[in-house]
Amino acid sequence: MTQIHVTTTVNCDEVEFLADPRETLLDCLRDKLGMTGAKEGCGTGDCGACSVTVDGRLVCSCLVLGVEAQGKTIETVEGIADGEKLHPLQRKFIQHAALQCGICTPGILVAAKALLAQNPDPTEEEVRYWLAGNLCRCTGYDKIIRAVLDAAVEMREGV
Amino acid sequence: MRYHTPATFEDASAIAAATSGVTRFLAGGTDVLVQMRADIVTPDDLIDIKHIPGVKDVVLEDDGCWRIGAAVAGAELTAHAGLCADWPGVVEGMGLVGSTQVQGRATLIGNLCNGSPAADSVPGLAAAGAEVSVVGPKGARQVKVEDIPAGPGRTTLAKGEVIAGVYLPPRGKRGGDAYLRFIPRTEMDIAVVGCAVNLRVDGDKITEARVVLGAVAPTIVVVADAAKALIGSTLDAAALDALAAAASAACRPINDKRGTIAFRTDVAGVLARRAAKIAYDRARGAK
Amino acid sequence: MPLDTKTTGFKYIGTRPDRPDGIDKVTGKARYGADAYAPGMLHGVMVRSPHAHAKIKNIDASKALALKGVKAVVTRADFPTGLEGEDWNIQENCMAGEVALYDGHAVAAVAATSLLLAREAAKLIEVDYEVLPHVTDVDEAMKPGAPAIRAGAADYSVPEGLHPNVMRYIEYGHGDLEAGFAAADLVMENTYKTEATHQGYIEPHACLAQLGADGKGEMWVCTQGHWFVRRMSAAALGIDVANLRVTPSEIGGGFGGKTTVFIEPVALALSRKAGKPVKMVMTRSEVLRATGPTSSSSIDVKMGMKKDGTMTAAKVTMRMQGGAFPMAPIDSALDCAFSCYNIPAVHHEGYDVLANRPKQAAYRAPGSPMAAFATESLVDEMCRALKLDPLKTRLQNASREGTKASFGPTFPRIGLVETLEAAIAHPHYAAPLGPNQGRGVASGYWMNWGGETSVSAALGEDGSVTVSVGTPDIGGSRASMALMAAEALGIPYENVRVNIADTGSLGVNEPTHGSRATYASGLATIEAVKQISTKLCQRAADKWGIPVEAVIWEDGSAKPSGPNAGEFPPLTIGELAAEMGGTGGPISGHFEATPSGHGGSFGTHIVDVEVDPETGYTSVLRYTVVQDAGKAIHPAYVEGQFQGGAAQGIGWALNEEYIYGADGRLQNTVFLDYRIPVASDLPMIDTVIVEVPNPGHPYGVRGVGETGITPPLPAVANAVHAAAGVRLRSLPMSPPRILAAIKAKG
Amino acid sequence: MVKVHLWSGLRRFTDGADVVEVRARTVGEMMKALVEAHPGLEPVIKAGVSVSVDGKLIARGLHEPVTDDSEVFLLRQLKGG
Repeated sequence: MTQIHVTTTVNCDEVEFLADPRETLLDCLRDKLGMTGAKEGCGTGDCGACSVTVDGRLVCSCLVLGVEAQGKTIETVEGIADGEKLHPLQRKFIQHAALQCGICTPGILVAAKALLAQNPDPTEEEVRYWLAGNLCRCTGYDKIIRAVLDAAVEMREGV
Repeated sequence: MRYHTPATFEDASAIAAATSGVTRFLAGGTDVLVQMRADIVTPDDLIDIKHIPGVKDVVLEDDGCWRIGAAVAGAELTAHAGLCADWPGVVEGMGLVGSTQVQGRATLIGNLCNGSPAADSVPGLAAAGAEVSVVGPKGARQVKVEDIPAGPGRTTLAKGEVIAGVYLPPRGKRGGDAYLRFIPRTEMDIAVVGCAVNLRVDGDKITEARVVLGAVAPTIVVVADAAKALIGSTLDAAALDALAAAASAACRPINDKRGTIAFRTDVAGVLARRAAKIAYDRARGAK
Repeated sequence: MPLDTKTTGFKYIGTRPDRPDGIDKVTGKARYGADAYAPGMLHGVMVRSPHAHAKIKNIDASKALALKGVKAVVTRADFPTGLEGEDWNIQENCMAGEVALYDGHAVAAVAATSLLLAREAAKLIEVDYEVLPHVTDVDEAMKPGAPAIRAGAADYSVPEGLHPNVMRYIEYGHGDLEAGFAAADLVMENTYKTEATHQGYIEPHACLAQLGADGKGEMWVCTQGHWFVRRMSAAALGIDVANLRVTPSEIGGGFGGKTTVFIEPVALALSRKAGKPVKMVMTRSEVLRATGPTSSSSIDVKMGMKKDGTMTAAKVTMRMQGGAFPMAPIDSALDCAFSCYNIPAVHHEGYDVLANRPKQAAYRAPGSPMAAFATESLVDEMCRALKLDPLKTRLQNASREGTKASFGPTFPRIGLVETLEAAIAHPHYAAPLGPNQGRGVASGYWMNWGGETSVSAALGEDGSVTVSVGTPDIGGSRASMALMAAEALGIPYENVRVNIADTGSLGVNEPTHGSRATYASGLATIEAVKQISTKLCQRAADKWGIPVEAVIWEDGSAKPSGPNAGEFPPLTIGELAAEMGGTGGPISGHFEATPSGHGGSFGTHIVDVEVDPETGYTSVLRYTVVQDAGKAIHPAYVEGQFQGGAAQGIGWALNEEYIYGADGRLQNTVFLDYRIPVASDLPMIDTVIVEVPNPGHPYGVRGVGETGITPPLPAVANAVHAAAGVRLRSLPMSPPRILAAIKAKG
Repeated sequence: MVKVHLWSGLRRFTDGADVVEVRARTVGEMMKALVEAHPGLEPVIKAGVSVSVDGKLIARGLHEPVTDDSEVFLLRQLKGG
């Protein structure tokens, strides 16, 4: 197979990898760059566990080819915290017990961060619809929604 | 699999025309990648059209026409205030496709070319009277949206033909459109029934109408009788009854994992009523 | 086993500290099943049957093996023969022998240097099938003429004359049934059906396996129980359990579905043949087609009730298919069917039936939700007919301490009455409803479990403590263990580190299943750390030169106590630990048992729905869970269990189902069509934690994980009836079914 | 004698009796005595049963005491999720 050389920026670092054009961005992040924070729950864009942003736009990395990442800017769950300092969403998720098994958590954090970037004061309904593509089977979503709304308050108040 | 990034639609078309294997055009990829993953299709040539200039444009032409590029994602349409003001039904149809994440990638033309009778954006486009520009080995042509689907998973496009853009006609005065679909959840489903209504009013009276159903036949259905039921009426109870009856009568659905014949037939009428009311209110509220 | 019990005056129990693994799980660092890599690793891919039932005539792997980079192909011929009972069932399910028994049944597997190559190679393996007649519905599978899936495999319990697909038959009860029905003012009888559902964990099964020609192996795997994985895999491959070391990864949900093996023995077999580590990760459609969904069921229930609501007699017959293998959960389904009520005469009958579907696995309170759907729907129908309040009628008949349970024994202290009283008093129960809205209630039960448990605790040189448990943490159990250890030792929560130990580090542990982790591993943790404090008291006594009987452990310190103890300043755990090397050596504690004092947990749910009369669409408007936790160690994670169970139950009630085509193939193999609830489908889920301490646990813990999925099925059905005036006796209550019922009513 | 309650399906192995009496001081002795008195029960017990003694479910504790006054039920072994 002919592999294609890809140069891209992931969480502020420039990285390079060789990708078979059949491989998804998720495959490349996990298997070539060792960034296993994004998870594959379905491979068909139905569960959101592989959520990342590409040039600021929220996508499922299982529905993007690795070769499409050329020249793009990608952010993953590994880039949410500022070094050792957790992002408010991360702190609120722990505080509210918004994760049980934790497999959907990376994708939900990436998606929630994208939501708050464009809508700092969402309603409960807006959070629920924005996150409808992020399946969670453990929590019934209650504590997730509360954690996102609480993080939004903290981020608005700039605490 | 070979991956191509042509710089023009003519080049894209030439690659597709020249190969003897399976080709797929890649825009948002939300169908193509799923099919690749499920081993339904493994293309020999994958032609990424996103490097072609203009594919991300949403432009209001001088004549009032909207031109939408082949790689404009759903989220970009939803964020476009001017387009939403003119064609809210078209935008809400596209906006219902998949999750927030899918909206970041999925495109109108991808939704159309996937050939699903349940594609949420297609009834709205057809109701609006939209056309697409097709580039192929024999040159370019304009085609009505409703003439593209040929049956589940099939289109009328010839080998080597690729769609470069969508054209929505000028909205004009006192027009309104709406799209509703039925799914058993609130999100993340394929339409069991979809219905788009586009109409124009003069005062309270409907002067023009188009009604298009999705997911009730092998392709979308433009229901002329349903439009007739609306034209000349003030959307009174009799008109709504006639509309619902015409919509239900136009259904040729199947029993499948997503719904039954009886259910689809009933709900087509229900959605037609509801969508017509929204479109009517929008038209009367419009400038 | 005498337990030092304590039910009040806690310092740490009942607080809500951050979970110890929280940071790893919000930063993407936590390593799950598919996150492991090994040098020289190959990728394994399964070849699966496209037929519901087919004889495997020949398998030709030559084209696959001819590809450069393909290192091994295994079929059933690579596994030992001669297994019996459940060992054989598991081996047969992991890799078909002579016959593929369901759509998706594994028939071969290939390992190659890349995943893309392995997938390509799998497509080149040619399998010659002779398609056989199939059956997927439980009632059809029992009819004369249905294809016999494994003739002659029925056990001792099956009476003559039944279809050979009936594997087991159960019958039991007590009291005079006829007299009970005769004494009733109203007798009602109905048939209910539930479709199979899937646990729907978001993490597909994954493992990284290495097995040498010498029979020594290692495995990294996402599982609820790595000792189970070790035993089942070793049996399937004919190797000694001690030679296989299994390390559990973090686990992305299980709900019972990860208490058995599917790919693990196959990955080991590929590794043995290729001489390299092999990683296997299922796709979502493999998970749905070929892991362990629930049984589907068909249930007859008959009940007698007096005008005042007194239940006089009840009878249930359950038919369940558990796939092409025995062990559908008829037993627990029947035991739970009438467990909420004190009924003088009850009778139970159950049929365990084969069908051409995947081998069912446990799913959260296996069997109980189906039984509750039938019995709690019928109770609601009878309350409607007699114009009785459904919660008060339940309370009037509720099981309590001393009641002879429907399944035989006498109930010890249980908390159903308390949950019903709390539900009746809850503002939700009296809140107003709008048009097309309705309210439903239902109760449910799960008996919970103790199971084999082994825990070690070791004191560090600074006074901190490491606890090693064998129950994987699926929903915050590390936090619960740390709280119990902190409470028992009187040291800060942060000074306890809880690890999930591999199979080489502890005695046998059953999985995190049966709602047992916080109960059983918690009990063992408390006992293990108490051994540490006992030893520390001895060290302090030696130092002070007083008898150990004169030393007590309090607030993390040894203190002299009693008339002859003398006056010494307390010695803290840190001071004693710093010196332990010179005062007698390392200090640790260990406890193992199969604790049997697990207390059952009852719950009562209230739900409001709105049904669109034109489309049959049901939206859930408000939901309240009331459940007995015995004692909530970390209340936030107890609430989480309640909410998660309710959400899964709502999905089961409304939209989740296995849909088989006429060809016997599963039609909905992706999350798009296997419709689990999404965030916008649900309201906030209110919780009320009732605490009726379990005398069988030092701090009163009852398992809480499973009960919560039991009431939602009937509660939603009862609410739909209240909202739309139609009774749905088949699940799921999808919009086409509800609309058809509304139309039929006219 | 300890009175052991069986589920009805086992009657065929006990000459129709739902309750059988055996001499035993522990659960282990009771199981042994049951099989001696009713050999047909052996495969059932071997396949795995639970015993409820005074409302407490004993899965595998053969040393657990039973007395003539104990309420003893033989139950099918259950498995959770």
